[in-house]
Amino acid sequence: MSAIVFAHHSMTPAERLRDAGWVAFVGLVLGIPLIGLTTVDVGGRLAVDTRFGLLAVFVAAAFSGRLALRWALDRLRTRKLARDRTSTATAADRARGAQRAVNLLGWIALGAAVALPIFYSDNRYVVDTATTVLIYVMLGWGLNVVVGLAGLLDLGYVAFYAVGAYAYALLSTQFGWSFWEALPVAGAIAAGFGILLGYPILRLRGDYLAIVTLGFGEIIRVILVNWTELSGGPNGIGSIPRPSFFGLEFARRAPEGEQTFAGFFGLEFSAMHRIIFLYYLILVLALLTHVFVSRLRKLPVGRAWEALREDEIACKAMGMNTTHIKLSAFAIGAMLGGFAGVFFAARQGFISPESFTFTESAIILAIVVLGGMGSQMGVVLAATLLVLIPEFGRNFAEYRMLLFGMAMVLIMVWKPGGLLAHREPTLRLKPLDTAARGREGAR
Amino acid sequence: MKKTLLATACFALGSLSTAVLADLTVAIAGPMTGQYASAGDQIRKGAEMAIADINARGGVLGEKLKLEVGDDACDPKQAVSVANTMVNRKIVFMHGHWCSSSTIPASEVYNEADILMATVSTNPQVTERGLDNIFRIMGRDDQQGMVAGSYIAEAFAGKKVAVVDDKSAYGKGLADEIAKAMEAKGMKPTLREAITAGERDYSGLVTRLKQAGVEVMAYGGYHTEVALILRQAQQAGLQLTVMGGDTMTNSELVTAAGPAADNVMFTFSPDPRKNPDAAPVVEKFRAAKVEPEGYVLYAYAAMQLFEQAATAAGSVDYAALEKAMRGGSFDTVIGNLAFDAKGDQQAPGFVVYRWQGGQYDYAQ
Amino acid sequence: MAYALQQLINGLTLGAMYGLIAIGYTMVYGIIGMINFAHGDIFMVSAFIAITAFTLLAAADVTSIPLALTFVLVVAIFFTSAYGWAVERTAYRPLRGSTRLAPLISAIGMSIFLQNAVQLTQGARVKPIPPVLEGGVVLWDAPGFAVQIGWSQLLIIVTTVVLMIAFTWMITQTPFGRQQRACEQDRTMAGLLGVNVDRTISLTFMLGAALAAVAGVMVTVYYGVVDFFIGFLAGIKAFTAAVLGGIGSLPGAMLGGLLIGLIEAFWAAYLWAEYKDVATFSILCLVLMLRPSGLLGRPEVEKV
Amino acid sequence: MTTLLSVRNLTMRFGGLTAIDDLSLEVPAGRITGIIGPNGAGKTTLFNCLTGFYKPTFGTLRLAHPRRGEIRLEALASHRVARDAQVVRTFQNIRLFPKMTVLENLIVAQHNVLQRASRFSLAGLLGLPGYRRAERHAIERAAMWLERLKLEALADHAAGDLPYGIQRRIEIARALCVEPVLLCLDEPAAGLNPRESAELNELLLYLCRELGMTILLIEHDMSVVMNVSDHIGVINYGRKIAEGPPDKVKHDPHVIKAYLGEDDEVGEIEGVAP
Repeated sequence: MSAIVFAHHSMTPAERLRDAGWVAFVGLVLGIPLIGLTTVDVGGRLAVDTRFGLLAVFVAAAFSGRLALRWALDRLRTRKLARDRTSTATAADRARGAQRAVNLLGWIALGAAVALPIFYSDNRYVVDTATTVLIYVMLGWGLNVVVGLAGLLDLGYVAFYAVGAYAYALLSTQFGWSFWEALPVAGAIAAGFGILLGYPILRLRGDYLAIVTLGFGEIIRVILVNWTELSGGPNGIGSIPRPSFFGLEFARRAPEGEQTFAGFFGLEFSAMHRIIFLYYLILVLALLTHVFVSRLRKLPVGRAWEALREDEIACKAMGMNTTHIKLSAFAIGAMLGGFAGVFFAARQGFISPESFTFTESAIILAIVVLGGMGSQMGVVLAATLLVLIPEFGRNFAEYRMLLFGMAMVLIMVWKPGGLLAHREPTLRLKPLDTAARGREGAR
Repeated sequence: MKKTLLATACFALGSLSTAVLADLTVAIAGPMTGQYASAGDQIRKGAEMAIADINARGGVLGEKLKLEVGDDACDPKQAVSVANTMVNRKIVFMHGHWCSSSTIPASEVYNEADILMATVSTNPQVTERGLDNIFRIMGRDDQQGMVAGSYIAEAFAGKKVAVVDDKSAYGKGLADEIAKAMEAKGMKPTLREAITAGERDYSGLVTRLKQAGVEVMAYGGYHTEVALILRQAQQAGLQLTVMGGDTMTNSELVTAAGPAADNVMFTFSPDPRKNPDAAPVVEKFRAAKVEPEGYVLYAYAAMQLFEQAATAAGSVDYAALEKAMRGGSFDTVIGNLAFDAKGDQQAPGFVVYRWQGGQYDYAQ
Repeated sequence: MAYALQQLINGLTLGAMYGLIAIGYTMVYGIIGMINFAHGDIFMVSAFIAITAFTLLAAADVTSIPLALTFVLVVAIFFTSAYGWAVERTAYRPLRGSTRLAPLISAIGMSIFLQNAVQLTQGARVKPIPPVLEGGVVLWDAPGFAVQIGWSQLLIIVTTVVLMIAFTWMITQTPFGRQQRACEQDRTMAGLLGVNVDRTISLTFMLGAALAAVAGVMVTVYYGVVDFFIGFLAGIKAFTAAVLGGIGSLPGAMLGGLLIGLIEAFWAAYLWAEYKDVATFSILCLVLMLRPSGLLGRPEVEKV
Repeated sequence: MTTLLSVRNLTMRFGGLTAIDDLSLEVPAGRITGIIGPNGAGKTTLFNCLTGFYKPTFGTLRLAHPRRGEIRLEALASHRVARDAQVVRTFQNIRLFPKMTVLENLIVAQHNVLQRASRFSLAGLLGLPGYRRAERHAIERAAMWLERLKLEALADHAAGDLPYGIQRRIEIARALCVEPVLLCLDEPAAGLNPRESAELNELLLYLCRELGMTILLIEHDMSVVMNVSDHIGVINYGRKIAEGPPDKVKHDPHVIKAYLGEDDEVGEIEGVAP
């Protein structure tokens, strides 16, 4: 057994050293200009400062890090090989196992999500961070329709998020609409923008699509910055009303003739009431989004999106109107982005163009891709990771974005297909359980 | 759907937040990373020095101060996140944030959590929203713009003046106020332009200014762009005087613009470094190889403000502290501080400065 | 008229710079079909290297400008190519052969990483150097407005033209160029025919980085001010230029760069400067609607 | 014998290159018509014109649709050729939806019917009985074709993971789910081994003889074409050089010349050699 296991190429210690030495050399070359040398401001002029000690530490770290990494990788590979050899599970079994694990994970996560504010009812930071995670989950699910299912690379998704947010901000501050009145309208406006973007770029493919969507996102942002009369320009829009609990405001004191949430339920006022309410609100919105998208996926339109991703020409040959399919994907993705935007505006109470930069689009896209294209649970996992890494990083202050970038690269290199790459068919001829039972019976 | 991960995360964070309660915790927040990180750097250096000094004097109400640093990268969303973190760490006082667009959303979080804040954000909106927990130790853009605009109208009468901004909340607000003040004095800007901050090429703007025969440019925005514009103007053979706002105090301007920086004038509160009472602190900073420029002394003063208000109130309870701050008058390195009902500094007084050979001084 | 001419010169300078960076995008895209989002940040790294090199020279009292420029160029090209190589090796090579999006995300991560690495190691402050090439020639002394081209502007335009010619020669005439084109057409086949695909791809990244290094040095000379944030906008604009010209096409990247430089210059000169980016992207959309593969891109025949 | 499709004076030019030159052809209903010709003769271009992927430079393509009357194919966009005229094709280099299962591939082919039944997804989202019924029908239809093509055991496998020969069959099954009036197969035997090729013959004959389907077939493999076709058109350099029943075409001197030309791969083209 072990002879077979070790049959694959394994490095000799000398090779390992040489390999690590090479990495250390590269580290040295890369480190000289940025770590070894630095410029400092001396009375209005620059002077070069050397930090060769730091450079030496860096090179040593590269050397030992590489040794450790290689060793760990070899160990892992050996183990995996051994496992593969002993395991007799078929692909179907494994798929079923994966599916069960994902389902289980989903239910656990749902339970955790519902219970979270109960355990952290006085911890504003945790509830608020969880709310941020859920906003990204919702955005991820929306973009998943466009990128993960329909396979249309969209680098300007933040535009729809912005449209939703500004639509709610304007409707509420200018016309006094409530959150619930504005939500569907803002979603519809965002969907309209989705179609507006979709039309001119129907013919474009792949990376051309990417740059045009990126441009669209920038256009929306530049307009928001400059059209001061509409959007408040760089000042943004402030004092956006918060959603109320069936007409009960979350405030210390109620306006004339109205009651507050705390007053109505006879509670002492606490700012946490609103935070927790907002959390449950986005949880409900996100769950609705999930149900909506999962159902759509199992409908003709969802299968058409996936087919479009797989092969556009074959779609045409099957008599499918690819124009409508693309536009519906853009419209639905945009609408969900718009909903998330409405919630964002309601939660922040203040929006400005700075929240809707390209980086935001890139992060949402990263959530979809890191999660595993088209996988709903993958989005949850990736959104959680991408929000929490920088939050944890706050303890590392200025290193946090460095870690964030590094994590993006590492996760991608580790799992190029995304964290959860398994695709569950939208329908089966024979349900899995009966298929399994049939086989067991045959044994 | 969510997060087994988050659950574990929460436990970790929860334990963290309880670990820091031993001392009185105060915080600063601003752009420690990102495009404006150098301002965050100034704030941190100032605050660290102040905390060290206060603790050396025995702390506040017998307790040592502990500093928390929040990084919002000037992103409103991160600012709210930072604010929540700070609320969890049970801070009693916040100096920040720096960008107005971060201060505004974050202040609502602090307000709900009953945390006092002293900010240097200059956007009028910061104190115009009726929040009782926010105090501004810096002037407002509208005051600043008025001083700059009137100065231009008087000192450069008969010359062609362009008003330019960088489309940031701060820059546009300031530029609008300058233009308004100029017009009030009967001077119409020859050009009203905007640029995109973060770009490097302003030769288009420079050529346009040259074409219009502009000699003076009033600028709302940050110093980096001014340095670039000046360099490019020089290359295009255009003599340009710039009038800017408080951001021009950054000595990066001089390093970046070179000798052309001598053409930069700006408005700022009376120089705290010139405050004779501040001399020992200034010396101390210089000894630590920190030039106490820009926001360094403001951060120092903010901590002093807290120290004195807490001592006066005899407690760090919100209500008592708020009352002490609003009613009191405090001697800090940036001079005497007292606040009006909105929380704006009374008599902020802007002065026009001019860079001269790497130093700035009052313009004649 | 004089005004327009001056804006033309400004636009050309800017466009040449975009073009130089865009070639890096286009070469990488051509060979492995991915958008190297970190390319703008490679350019930023090179500008920092140039700043350090210039400062070292100033400290060593080197006053000869040609000598200084050559030294800085060599240093910047060497180190930046190393960065190009390392980025490809760590972030992209392991992802070769996976989905199209995986390297894109990895590249975005790399871009964030590089930006913050530079900020941490070199500081967030703006890095200036004293003007290297001052002055210029007055081309036309029109009444009330002297059209002027700075030496540094001239340097940028000339360098770009020379590099463009050199690169075209290299791609069309040298063995490396042949291998590079072979990998572009069919990587598997090229590998089977004895082309060292990994090496060719690495070299392509290094060449792209070298061009970015040249652009970085030029930016340092021209603007004299560098910070860790310059890669982002320049990267996006250069990427736009590459797509406008037809991604994968070298002359296309140059043409796209020049066009974008000129559009920006003239739009800002005569219309609303604040909507400059809207104009750039709208024109890009229009061009792509009419020619879905860009101006000089090979039209993708719908192979059925 | 009625004519289902009549091609008249079809010309397709790409810039200076004339891929199809004044081609006229009749496709009889209920029969298998083979199109043969050397590489680059314009066979696939003909298919692309027929199915709306190319707009012909010149010429008409009339389809005598049994229920909808005459349809001019050259005026239709590609998806409408499949949807409205029910002319469905397969591809030379298989174009399945590789990550979707075999069953899903076949259900996607029924998109238009299902989409209508789902009423812009509303009925589908609510799970109304009308849509459920339509979905059940679609699955039944797919299951029927899977059974007839001996694919039912693979129904829940990702199509892209299956062997080449099976993918060919899936592609045909998928096309059949669109209920074609005219089924156009582009080299269905390419890459098949002799046994698979023989199975394909059987399948084609079954479709035509038992189900009365009209099939237009492009093929290189002479054993398939000659054995199953009722009618054969030969094209070379975009022109029709012969037309008629297999036996006649086999002995046509133009065909022999086009195929054999100057070189002598006689043995390769089995069935054409005299």
